[in-house]
Formats: sequence, C-alpha cells, structure tokens
Amino acid sequence: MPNVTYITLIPLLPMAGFIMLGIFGRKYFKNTSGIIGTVLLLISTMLAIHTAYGYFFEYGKLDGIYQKMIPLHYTWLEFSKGVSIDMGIILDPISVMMLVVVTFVSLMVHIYSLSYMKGEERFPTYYAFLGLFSFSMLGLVLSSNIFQIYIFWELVGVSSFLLIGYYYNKPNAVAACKKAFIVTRFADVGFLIGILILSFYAGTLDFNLLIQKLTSPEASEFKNAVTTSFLGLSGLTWGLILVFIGGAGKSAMFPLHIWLPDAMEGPTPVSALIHAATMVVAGVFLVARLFPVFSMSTTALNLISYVGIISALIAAIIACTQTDIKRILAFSTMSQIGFMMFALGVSGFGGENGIGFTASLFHLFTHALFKALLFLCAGTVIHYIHSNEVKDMGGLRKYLPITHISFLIACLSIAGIPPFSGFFSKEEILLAAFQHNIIIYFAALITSGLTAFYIFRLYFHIFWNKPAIVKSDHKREGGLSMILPLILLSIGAAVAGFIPFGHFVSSDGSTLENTLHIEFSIAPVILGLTGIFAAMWLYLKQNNRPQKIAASMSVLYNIVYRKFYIDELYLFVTKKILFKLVGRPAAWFDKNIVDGLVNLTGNATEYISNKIKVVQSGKVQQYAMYFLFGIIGLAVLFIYIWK
Amino acid sequence: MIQPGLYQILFISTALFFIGIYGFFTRRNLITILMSVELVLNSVNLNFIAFNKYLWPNRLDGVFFTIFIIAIAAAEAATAIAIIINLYRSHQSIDVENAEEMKY
Amino acid sequence: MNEMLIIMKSELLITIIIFLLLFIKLGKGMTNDSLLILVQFLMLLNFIAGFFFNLPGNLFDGMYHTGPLIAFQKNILNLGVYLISLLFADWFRKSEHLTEFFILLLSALLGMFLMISSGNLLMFFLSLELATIPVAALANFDLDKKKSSEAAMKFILSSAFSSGILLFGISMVYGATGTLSFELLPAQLNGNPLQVLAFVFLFAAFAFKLSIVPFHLWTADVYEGSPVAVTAFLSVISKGSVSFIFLTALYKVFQPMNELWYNMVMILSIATMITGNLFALRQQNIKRFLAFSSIAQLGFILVGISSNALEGTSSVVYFVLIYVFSNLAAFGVTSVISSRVGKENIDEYRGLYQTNPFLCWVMALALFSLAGIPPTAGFFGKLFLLTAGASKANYTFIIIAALNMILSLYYYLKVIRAMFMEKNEKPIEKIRLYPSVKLGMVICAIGIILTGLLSWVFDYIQSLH
Amino acid sequence: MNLLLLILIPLFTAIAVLLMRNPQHIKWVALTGATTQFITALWLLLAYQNERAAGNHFQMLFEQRYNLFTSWHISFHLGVDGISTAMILLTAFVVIAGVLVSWKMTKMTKEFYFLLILLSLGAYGFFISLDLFILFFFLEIAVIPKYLLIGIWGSGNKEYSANKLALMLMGGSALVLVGLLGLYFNSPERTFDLIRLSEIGISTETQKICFPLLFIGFGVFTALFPFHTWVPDGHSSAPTAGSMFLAGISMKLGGYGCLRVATYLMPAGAKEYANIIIVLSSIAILYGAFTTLMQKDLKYMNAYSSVSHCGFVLLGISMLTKTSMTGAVMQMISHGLMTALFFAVIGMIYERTHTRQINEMSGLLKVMPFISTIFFIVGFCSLGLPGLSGFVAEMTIFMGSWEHPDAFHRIATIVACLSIVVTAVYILRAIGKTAMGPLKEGYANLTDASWNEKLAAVILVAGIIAIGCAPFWLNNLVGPDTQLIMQKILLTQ
Repeated sequence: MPNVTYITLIPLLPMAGFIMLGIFGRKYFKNTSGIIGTVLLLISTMLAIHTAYGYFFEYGKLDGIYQKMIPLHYTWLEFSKGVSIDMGIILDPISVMMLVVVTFVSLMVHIYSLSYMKGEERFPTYYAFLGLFSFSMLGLVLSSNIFQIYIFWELVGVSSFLLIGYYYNKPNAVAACKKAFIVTRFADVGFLIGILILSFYAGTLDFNLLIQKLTSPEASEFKNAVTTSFLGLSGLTWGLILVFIGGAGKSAMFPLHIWLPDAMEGPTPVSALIHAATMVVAGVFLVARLFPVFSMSTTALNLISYVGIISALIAAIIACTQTDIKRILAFSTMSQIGFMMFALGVSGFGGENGIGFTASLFHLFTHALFKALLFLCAGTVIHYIHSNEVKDMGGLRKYLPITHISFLIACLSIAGIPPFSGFFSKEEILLAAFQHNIIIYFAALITSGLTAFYIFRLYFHIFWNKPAIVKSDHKREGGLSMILPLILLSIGAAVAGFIPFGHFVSSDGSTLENTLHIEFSIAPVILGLTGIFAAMWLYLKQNNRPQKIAASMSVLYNIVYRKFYIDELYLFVTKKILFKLVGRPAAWFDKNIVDGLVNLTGNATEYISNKIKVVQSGKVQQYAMYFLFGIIGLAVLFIYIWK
Repeated sequence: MIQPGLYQILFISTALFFIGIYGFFTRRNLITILMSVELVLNSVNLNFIAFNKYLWPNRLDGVFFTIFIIAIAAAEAATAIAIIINLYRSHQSIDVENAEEMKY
Repeated sequence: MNEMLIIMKSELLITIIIFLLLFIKLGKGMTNDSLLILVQFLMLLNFIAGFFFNLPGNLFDGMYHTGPLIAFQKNILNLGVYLISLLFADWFRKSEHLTEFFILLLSALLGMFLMISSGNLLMFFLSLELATIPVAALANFDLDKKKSSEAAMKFILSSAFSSGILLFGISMVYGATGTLSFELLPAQLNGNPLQVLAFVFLFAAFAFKLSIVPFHLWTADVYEGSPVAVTAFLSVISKGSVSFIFLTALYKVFQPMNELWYNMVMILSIATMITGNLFALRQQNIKRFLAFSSIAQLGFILVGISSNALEGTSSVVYFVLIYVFSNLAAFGVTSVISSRVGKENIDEYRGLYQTNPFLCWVMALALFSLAGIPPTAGFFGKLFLLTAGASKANYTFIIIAALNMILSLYYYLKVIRAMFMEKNEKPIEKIRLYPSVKLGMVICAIGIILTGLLSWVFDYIQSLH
Repeated sequence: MNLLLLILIPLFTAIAVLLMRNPQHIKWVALTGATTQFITALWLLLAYQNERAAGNHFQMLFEQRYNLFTSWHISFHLGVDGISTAMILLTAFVVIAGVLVSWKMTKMTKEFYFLLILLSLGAYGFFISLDLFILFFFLEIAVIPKYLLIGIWGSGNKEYSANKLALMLMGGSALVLVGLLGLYFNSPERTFDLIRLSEIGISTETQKICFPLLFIGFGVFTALFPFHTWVPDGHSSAPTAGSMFLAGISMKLGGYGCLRVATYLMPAGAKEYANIIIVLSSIAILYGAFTTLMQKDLKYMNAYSSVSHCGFVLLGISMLTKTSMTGAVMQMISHGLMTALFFAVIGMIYERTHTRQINEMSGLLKVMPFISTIFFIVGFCSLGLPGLSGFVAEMTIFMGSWEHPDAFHRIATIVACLSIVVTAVYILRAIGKTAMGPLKEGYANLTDASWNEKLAAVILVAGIIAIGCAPFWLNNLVGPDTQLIMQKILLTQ
C-alpha cells in the first residue's frame, strides 16, 4: 500500500523550504539557502521515485489494470452537500509519472542553480520561489479534486510570475511576468467556468466521481449534461472546452501562447523548469486527467487536436526566424506541447484506441528531459557569453565540450532521430495522428521537419558557424553543479525512449504494447534528416545564404519574424479596446455621471436654496402677506380640495 | 328702525378685518400699521359681540372675551409704541422700509 | 383655598420671584455680579421646587388645570430658564437692566405656564399674550443696537397680526360652537366648513408661534437681531411651551378633526423641514443659522405630533427636553463668543478648536444632538419623533423626514468643519469662561449624553399620562 | 462569555484615552485596549465553538437582554451567531492593526485614538445587537467618527470627501431607518427584536416595501452601485487608519445589515428584488474593476477595487443560495482584512515616498523588502490567489451562484468571474510599477517598516492566510447560520 506520509512529504518538503527561506532566508541562510533547498528537493525526489517504484511495481496494479488510488483525502471547504473542495492525493499512472518528472527536473534545476545563480543578491528568495513552485506543481499533479487542481494551477501561475519577475529591476522582466500572469489568468477564467459547469452537472468536484458520473451513459448526470445545449453545443462540451481553454493558456497554445516567449526573461534554469519541462505541460496533464470525460465529446477533442497542431506548426515556423536563443527554445516548447495536445485530441479512450494518450504523455516525459537539457545548456552558454543573441555566439564547441555534447543529444532527440528518446515518442504521436486524422498527420510531419531544421539552426549557430569571441575569463562550464545536471539529463534524453511507456501509462490503465513500425518511421526520420542538413547547409559555416533566403521572401520572413503580429493584435485589443473603450469610459462615467449626479444633488440644493432666499425679504409686511396666503391656501385646500 | 341681523354685522366685521389687514400690508408708517392691527382686533370684538347676542345669548363668553381683547390690545399697543420709539431713536425714522436690514 | 395654592404652585412661585426682583430693583443696592448669582440661585430653587408638591387638579371652572405631565413640562421650561441664567452670564454682566430682564423673562414664563395649563380659549389667549409681549420688549434689550430694535419691531408687529388672526379664529369657533372651553368643544366639532376655517385660523396662529412654514418668516430676523439670551429663550422655551399646548389643542380639543389636522400637519411639516433646511444651508450668521435650524427642528416636532397617540405626546415632550439641552448649549457657545469677541459668523469660527477645545466639543455635541447623531440624546429624540410619526405607515412622509435629516446634517457639519478642520491664521483667542457658563455647558453636555442613554427618562415621561 | 465586554472594553478605552494627557500614554492605552479587544474576540470565537460543540443549538448564543425604552418595546438585546462572531473577529483584527499603523500620529493624538475606538465601538455594538433599534444606534455611531477622521487628519480634498461620505452614509441610514420603522409598525406586535420579528413573520406587502429600503440603505454602506461614489473619495482622503477602518469595518456593516436584517427578516422581499440586485452588483463588480484599471492613485485604485470586491458580497447575498451567502460572509471578512492591509501598505509607502501616484514610484522592493512583500501578498489576495482569503471567498460565491441553472444567473456569474482577470491586470500594474522596476533616484535612503508597521501587517496577513489556507473553520462557523437564512427563504413562496 502507498505510504501516505511519504507521498504527502513530496510536495510539503519544498513548501517547507519556501516558508523557511522566504521568511528567514535573507537573514540567516544567505549562502546556505541553495543547499537547503536542494537537499529538501533531493529527499522529495527520492520519495517520488520510491512512490513510483511502489506504484508501478508493487501495489498499483489490480487485475492487470493500474488503479486510481486516493490514499489521502480530507474536506477543505464544503460548498454544499457533496460539492466540496477536498485536499487529497490521487495516485494513478500519470500522476506518479509526473511526480518523477517534476521532482527530477526540479532537482536538476536546483543543483544547476547552485552555481548558476551564485552571488545573486536574492539567492535565498530564488530558492524559496523554486520551492514554492515545486510545491505547487507537485500539488497540481497529485490533486484528487478538480478544484484542488485549480488551486495549485493558480499557485503554479504565481510562482511562475514570481520567477519570471525575479530580476525585478529589469523593466522587460516586469512586463513579461505581468503578461504571463494575466494571459494565463484570462485562460483560467475559462477553466474556472468550465469547472463550474462540470461540477454543476456532475454534482461533485471529486475527479473520480466526476469522471464516473460524466462518462456513464446511463447516469442521469451525464444525460443532463449532454442534452442541455447552448449555442449548438452540449453543456458537457462547453464545460470541457472551457477547461481546455484553461489548459491552453498554461500550455501556451495558440492563441494564448504570447506570454511564453516573453517569459524567457526569467533566469534560465527557471525557464528550464517551468517554461519547458513542467508547468507548461500542465495543460496537457489537465486534459489527460480528464481524458475519459473528454473522450465523450468529439467536438472538444477535435478542437484540442486542431489547436494543438496549429500551435505546433506556427511555433515551429516562428522558431525558424528567431535570433534569441531562449526564445527559439520557447517556441520549440510551444511546438512540442502542440504535439502533445493534438496527440490527445486524436486519441480515443481505452485499449488500442488510447495510443494517442500514451504517446502524448510519453512525449511529455521525454520532452521534459530533452527540453530541460536544452535550456540548461543554453543557460551555460548564456552564462559564458553573457548574451542571449545567437549572433554573439559561434564556435563554442571547443570551449564548452560537455555542453556541446549534451546539446547535440538533446537536439537529436527533439529532431526525432533514432535512437534518441524524442524519436520514440514522436513516432507514436505521428502514428496516432495517422490513424485518426490524415490532415493532422501531414501537418505534424511538416512540423517535425521544421523542428529538426530550427533546432539544428540553433545548434550550428552556437557551436559552429563563426569562430568564438571569448571574453569570459571564469570557469568554462561552471562548477560540477552545472555539469552534473547536464550529464544526468543527457543520459535521460538519450535512453528514455526505450522505456516501454505503454506498459505504465495508458488511457484506461491497461497495458499498451509499444510497437515500432520501421516502415512508418521512414518518412519522419528522413524529413528530420533533411531539416538537419538544410540547417547544416545554411549555418555550419558563416555565409550569407540565410540572409539571401530571408531577403527573397522578405514579407513572409517579416511576418514570421514578427510572430504573425499576434502580440500586436493583443496589444491592440487590450490597449485600444479594453483600456480606451471600456476602462476609460467606465472611469469617465463614474466620475461624471455617477459622481456627477451626487454632486448635482448637492449643487441643486444650494441653487434652490439661493433662489428661494427672496422670500425672506426682511419686510415685515410681506411676512404678514405670506402668513395670510398660507391661511387662505390651507383653507382652500382643506375646505374645497382635500376633504 | 330695522335691527341689523347677524350677517350684516358679520359682514361689517369681516370688512373691518380685511381693511385692517390691507392697512397692515400697505402702510409704511409703523404707527399706522399698529392702528391697522387695532382694526383687526376691533373686528374680532364685533364678531364676539354679535355671536354672543345672536347665537348664544345666554353664554357671556363673547362679551368677556371682548373686554379682555380691549385690555390686551392696550398692552400690546403700549409695548409696540415703546419699541417704535426706540426704533425711531436708532433709525431716525418710523418708516417700516427703513427697518429692513436683516433679510435672506 | 390651600389646595389652589398648591395646584398653582409653579405660577405663584414665579410671581413671588418677580415681585422679589422688583423689590430688589427698588433697593438698588446690588452689583450686577451678585445680582446674577442671586437670580441663578432663585432659578435653581424654582427648578428644584418644581419637582415637589405637585398636585393635579382643575381650577376656575376648568380654566386652569394641571397634572403630572404638565408639571413635568413646566419643569422642563424651568430648567431651560435656569440654564439661560447660567449660560448667558457674559451678556448679563454687561447688561444694565438685569433685573428688568429677568422680570420680563419670568413674566413671559408665567404666561407660558398659564398657557400650558389653560383649559379655555380665553385663558389660552390671555396667557399667550402674556408670553409674547414681554418677549417683544426683551428682543429690544440691546437698546443701542439697530438690529435689536428692528427685531423687536418685527416681532411685535407680527405677533400682533397673528393675535388678530388667532382672535378671529377664536371668534369663529365661538360662533360655530358657542363655547370656548376645551372640555366642551370636542363634542361640538363636526367638521363643517366654518369650523374648518376657524381651525385653519387657530392653526395658523399656533404655526406662527412655532415658526412653521409659511408662518415662520419673522423667526430668522428676530433671532438674529435679539440678544442671544432672548433668542435662546424664544427658540427653546417659547417653542417648547407652544408645542406643549399645541399638543393639547390637537389631541384633546380638535380630536374629532384629526384626519383634517393630520394632513395639515403633514404638509406643513414637510414644508417646514425642507424650507428650514434649505435656508439654513446658506446662512453665515450663526444665530440666523440656528434660527433656521430650529425651524427645521420644529418640522420634526410636527412629525411626532402627527402621530395622534400617546407616543406622540411623550416623544414631543422628550424631544423638547433634549432640545433644551442641545439648543441652549449651542446658543451658549454662540453667546460667549459673540459677547467676548463679537464674532457671529461661521467663517470666523474657523480653527476654533486649536484655541478653545472645550467650547468646540460642547458645540459639536450640541450640533450632533440637533442633527440626531448617536450617542447624543438628539438621536433618540429624533428617532422617537419619527417612530411616533411613522405609526400611520405613511412612508413618503417618513422618507422625506429622514432625508431631511441628511440635509440638516450637511449644514451642522459645516460648523463642525469650520471649527475642527479648516485652518485659520488668526483663530479666536483663548477664552476664559465664567464658572457659571462652564457649569451651564457641562450640565448641557451631560444632559445631551445622558438623556438619551438613560432610557428611563422616556419611560418616565410616557408614564406621566 | 459576556457580550457586554465587547462594548465595554472599547468604551472604557475611549474614556481612558480622553482622560489622558500624554500622547505616548494614549497610544499605549489604545493599544492595550485594542489588544484586549482582540483577545476577547478570539475568546469569543473559542467560547462560541465550544458552545456549539457542546450541542447548543440555539440560533443565538450568549444572549442578554436588558429592557430599554420599554414603552417602545426596545430592549438591549445582545447575542451572536457564527456570522457575527466572524465579523467581530474581523473588527478586532482591523482595529489592532489600525491602532498600530497610526503609531506615529502626532496631530491631535488623543482625539484621533478616541475616534478610532469610538468607531470600533460602533462596529462591535452593531454586530452583536439583536434589536434593530440598538443595531441602528450603533450603525450611526460609526458614521461621525469617520467624518472627523477624514476631515481632520485626511489629505487632499478632504472636506469634500468627508462631507460626501457622511451625507451618503447618513442617507443610507435614513433609508434603513424608514425600513426599520416600516417593520416595526407592520409587524403584528410592535417590536424591534430581530429574533422575534423573524419568528412572527412579516407580511409580504410590507416586505416588498421595506426590503428595498433596508437593502439600499445598507447597500450604500457597502458600496452598492450606483451609490458607491463616497467610497473612492472617502477612502483616498482618509488617513491610513481611517481608510482601514472604513474599508475593513464600516463597509462590512452594510453587508452584514443586508444579510442579517434585510434578507433574513424579509425573504419574500429578497426573492422579489434579488434579480435587480444581482444586476446592480454584477455591474459594480465589472464596472468597478474597469474603473480601477484607470486609476493612477494607489488609494483610489484600492477604493475602486473595494467597490468591485464588495460587489461580490452583494452578489453573494442576492444569489440566495446557502453557498453564495456563506461566500458573501467570507468575502466580507476577507475583503475587510485584505483591504485594511492594502491601505496600511499604501500608507506606509506614502509615508516614505510622499506620493501615491503609481507612475511616480519604482523599484521599492529594493529598499523596502518587507513592505513590498506585504504589498505582493495583499495584491495576490486581492486578485484571488489560492492560499489567501480572497480566493476562498470568491470561489464560494461563484459556486453558490452557479447553483442556479438559468441563463440570467449564469451570465451574472460569468461576468463576476471575468472581473478576476481585470483585477489581475490592475493589481499587477500597480505592483509592477511601484515595487518592481529600477529603483527611482532619491529612493535609496528609504527605510523599511518599523516594528509597529510590521506587527500590524503580520497580524493582518495571519488573518488572511488563516482563512486562505484553512477556510473550513470559517465555513463551519458561518455555514449553519447562512443555512438558517436559506431555510427561511426556501420556506417562502
């Protein structure tokens, strides 16, 4: 049986770190805070691995099917009978898998940051925030209640905000963290309303019950949810779409992706942890978590798959033109998450149908490894060069050999070159898409070619191209704490593909055999190699071919370089429409109409008061006259009119 | 000789009342105004006498009232004239229009 | 015979004091200060005596009657006069005719006592005149001030005019019913047009005394011109006594016409509150300001009167008691400042708190009480008036009344603001108060706070019926 | 537990303050008084929970009754239920923080503390009274201290603001008064007793007249659109503690009144007018949020955001479900703590930078880490971050509102949900401009919070977190009583 204490400790240890370092860090743990945070997370990681081992190999399976277990669960806030926010722990393949991923990557980042962030003024704060993030992300993963997941969802958002804004005195970072928070917040409203809708139909917030009630066609809750319709879609679909919007926001899906590139203003290890490996895949996780329900609505699933593939494609195209190393990786992240999303969208529920589901989460797993690796490598490079721009780099392979190798492994992995891990997961995704929707399959194929191209464009830019301009005098690749994570992650990125993932994670908990179809893999691999060679041709040595190509399609290039002007569109909507057309009139209305009315009452009173002062004329005879008029008036009124 | 009836007397008293009020409204001299008030009071006296005689001959309230009114009118006039004299001292005039300092 | 002396005890006591003062005046041996102390002492005695040996009864064939409630009302008036003798010491000490002042004042008070006790329109008329004419003389007491004689002139002419109206009304009542006795009148009233007309005339005369719109116009001018002590007397004691007899007139005598007068009272009450408030809004002279505010207060009293029930009487009496404390405190502060530094403008009160916090707190308490802000007694007073008035479930009326409380709050706050908040380079200098003034203010302040919080006061009044 | 303590402690503190001469002593006396109140409030909470745990099922606990004005059937009737206990707790938190924050007050210290304590006295009395007359008495007691606090110690256009506030609040209470009188005279037996009135019931016609009067009247206190204009001016002109008390306590008087008096006594009226109020409060929520977006002054910003947040309270009440009402009470508590803290932080910032303009500040996090951190926390609370109280309250309201299946309520709920984005925008804008960014020139020497400020902030943050992390105690405290109110509503047709 699962050891509840251990599992509870997994998220709580980082939380303890947050509280301790957050309150006392500046005073008492100025230099030791990194160690404290890392040790706490190390324990977490070990506990997570222990749990995973236990779950997958000891007690998780019942009759060959992985069970959903809720070893801990207590009511946190009861709204009405049956509807309550519970704080609980759910153990099922995806949550356990995520536990391992999150703790592992987080640990890597903790270790890496020990030297990367050394000497920062707010070093303890940094580790406190990392702890907060780890806590929230682990909590999110373990949530047994849809509202609980929302709570951690928000907490993850805020830790992301805090970490992006870590360099708070850089205006860009401030703008970026605001943008990230607000955009995801906007999506979260969708999520929230989705929760409200789903909970209304299901009459519960508990995942297990909710899924049970909304997936059994006989249940009255399900019938209700399906028969109510609004604007042509059933209540259930609406709920799911709204929940997906929340996921899309966090996972930077088109068109809510605009915050992700900017989020790269944060420290690079943070980008590796939050904006590559863990938080951004929360959307995928959310959809996976609710997948049985999603599978009841084809409309929702179709939406997911189209949003996924569009994001994947657009991001890949944009990534080809960007020059900021981290932004390229950010777009790549978005593109890869797009892959995971549409894989879910094309999946069915149960048995062989669920291949997309397994593929998606497999990709999530491998992606976490190789993308974290890419980011950490990029971090080392940036650390060395002190610049984010690819044009400042080149020929670094001699100076940063370990980084170079690691980066190459990651690149090959993401490009889908066998036998690296990305190959296996991507193959599965493509297979699922192929089985389900041929359009998506072809789009995905093109995207994976582009992926290979842009990632190798980056690779060649950094490590080959022009000769190195070395100004840095400090240690080449940082200390051991910077190298160790690279090595560990490289190993992971290289071999993770051989894990029989379907044995562990599948849509319904049963075992899914991974089958490698050599004949099917030919097309994507060739496409990937083409991309690599194209990149090599253009960027291996310094030449003017890229400029020529860019010039030859300057309009197109510019559009892509400007990220399809989506940012500008948002800016227009917020600045021009929300601020100018809603905010300003509202403020004006409040000041002049509502407040004006109040003041008008006052002024009118004064005005009347001034006007009637003539009555008090000072003439005693007039007073008497009013007296007499008063009598006559009263007499007439009460004798003739008002009897 | 024809005995005047109640209505005739009431007519006269009402006329007197309004003449008094008219005087009160239009005169400028304070003394005249005071005299107008006396007219009003006298009209009331007439009223009381008439009611007493024609309507309630066996209740003498009206007659007594009249006597008291005359007395009070005298007291009132005395005070008023004293005040008017003082006003004359300070304003050098007993024109009501000169005593309109306080208003609004 | 003995019984008569006891029943008319309050009136006789005042008469005795009047004569005593007359003799002292003849003696000419006393300085103003010691005379003032003597007067204050006499007033205190008079006030204390009011609580003992009260015997209810009818005298002179119903012309005069008294009872516990009436005795209590007289006590309130006595208290008011005592406070006046304390609070306006500044002005009294400067006055050359202190004895005359109190002789006249007490004569008016005597008139008021008789008026409250009257059981016949004749008696009522006589006592009303007795309560009015000396006040006109008092209004002129600042002999060398132009405003004072103007005020007196306006007062005497207006009241003469109103006497005429009143008498005309009484004559019509007499014509229509044949009786002037309060006991016999109700049986004769049937609401025919003549009686209605007569009632309108009578009502107007009452309204004149109470300064009810549109019969109020004399009020502000007279208040402004008269010496502050007289203004205070007019606005508190005189108003109080007239409202007491007004209650009797409406509740007892004209009870058969209560639907008629309810409407009349309602209309005039609304008009009075609104007009009083609107005029008060604009005033700069604090006496004039208080004049209009007291007009508005009278509008509130009318709300209570409109209830036509036991609660109406009790709440009006209760309110008058509170009103004595609050308004006299306000006038007391005004008087101190006006007779010491000669400033009567609200603007000149700016920054007063820096130099005279005690005066400011007393003034603030008084004004809050007038505005009906808890925990001052004014809150309870006003609330009970409204509650009494609300028994007819006339929501419009009550809402208007309640909204008028806000309007009045606005201008009361104007004074508060001037004293506490606004800055002034040269505020009124520090004033050392005479002990008696201080005593008076403390009594007022205690009264303002405790009359409301000690709830038995109201219950006691209620039990007096 | 003797409820009179809750009134007597502030009363004696106030008298003691009046009798003191040395400003230093006054502060300590005030602080002692506030602390005693605080402890008493906590004690009340414990005693209340003990009683409930011991199976005391009376609606009101610790009842006391003294006859007052017997001829009007008014009695000094005290008692608390879960809702009032919660509100008292809130008041105690805000009072102690308010006293601490104004530690450096030098101008007319005695008067300042006297008025603060008087205001708290009014609030305590209001929350424990079960007689409508007494309730009204305490309601009005709390108005004038605010006027003076703003007018004397305020800043900016203070006289105008003070006037506006006093007059609008008095206007509100005038309506309340009329409503109360309507209840009094139309009930079969003339009584102001809340419990008695609810037992004997009030006729539907009366409810239809009195409910809007009472609800609007109390609504003015809690910034019911369009009667909210006193809020921005009043809050922004008030001194720090004044703003804290205004937003933290005074606005809650209105919400409590709307719930306890209007809705509880007149369920039929509540049903009749619920839709109108829902519309108004939805407007207030979103419109308030958008207006906040345009504010440049921190205090104005928070004041307008209070309009928006208090809209949630009214929305929760008018949704007429048990959950939403519980949410409304939670929102009152949460908003009270949060906004008091917000104003405290703004006050601290203003004291140091001498400006409240968002655009004129930058990079405060560097020199004032403590204050800025609190600023972050309170901002997050305002935008509904889980773990802090705002989230719990808002979510409860949303869940409660969503229980109605029809489109009208749905749209209102969605409108309310949308506001949380706008809230995020303005809060982050403010934080981003002031706390973050490069340090402004000349700010290098600014100091961080002093001990009293730190203590005040920590107390309020503790309250916020106590609700945010463990909302169940508040829910359990308030829930049964909102359930009672709901039962009454369900019983009426």
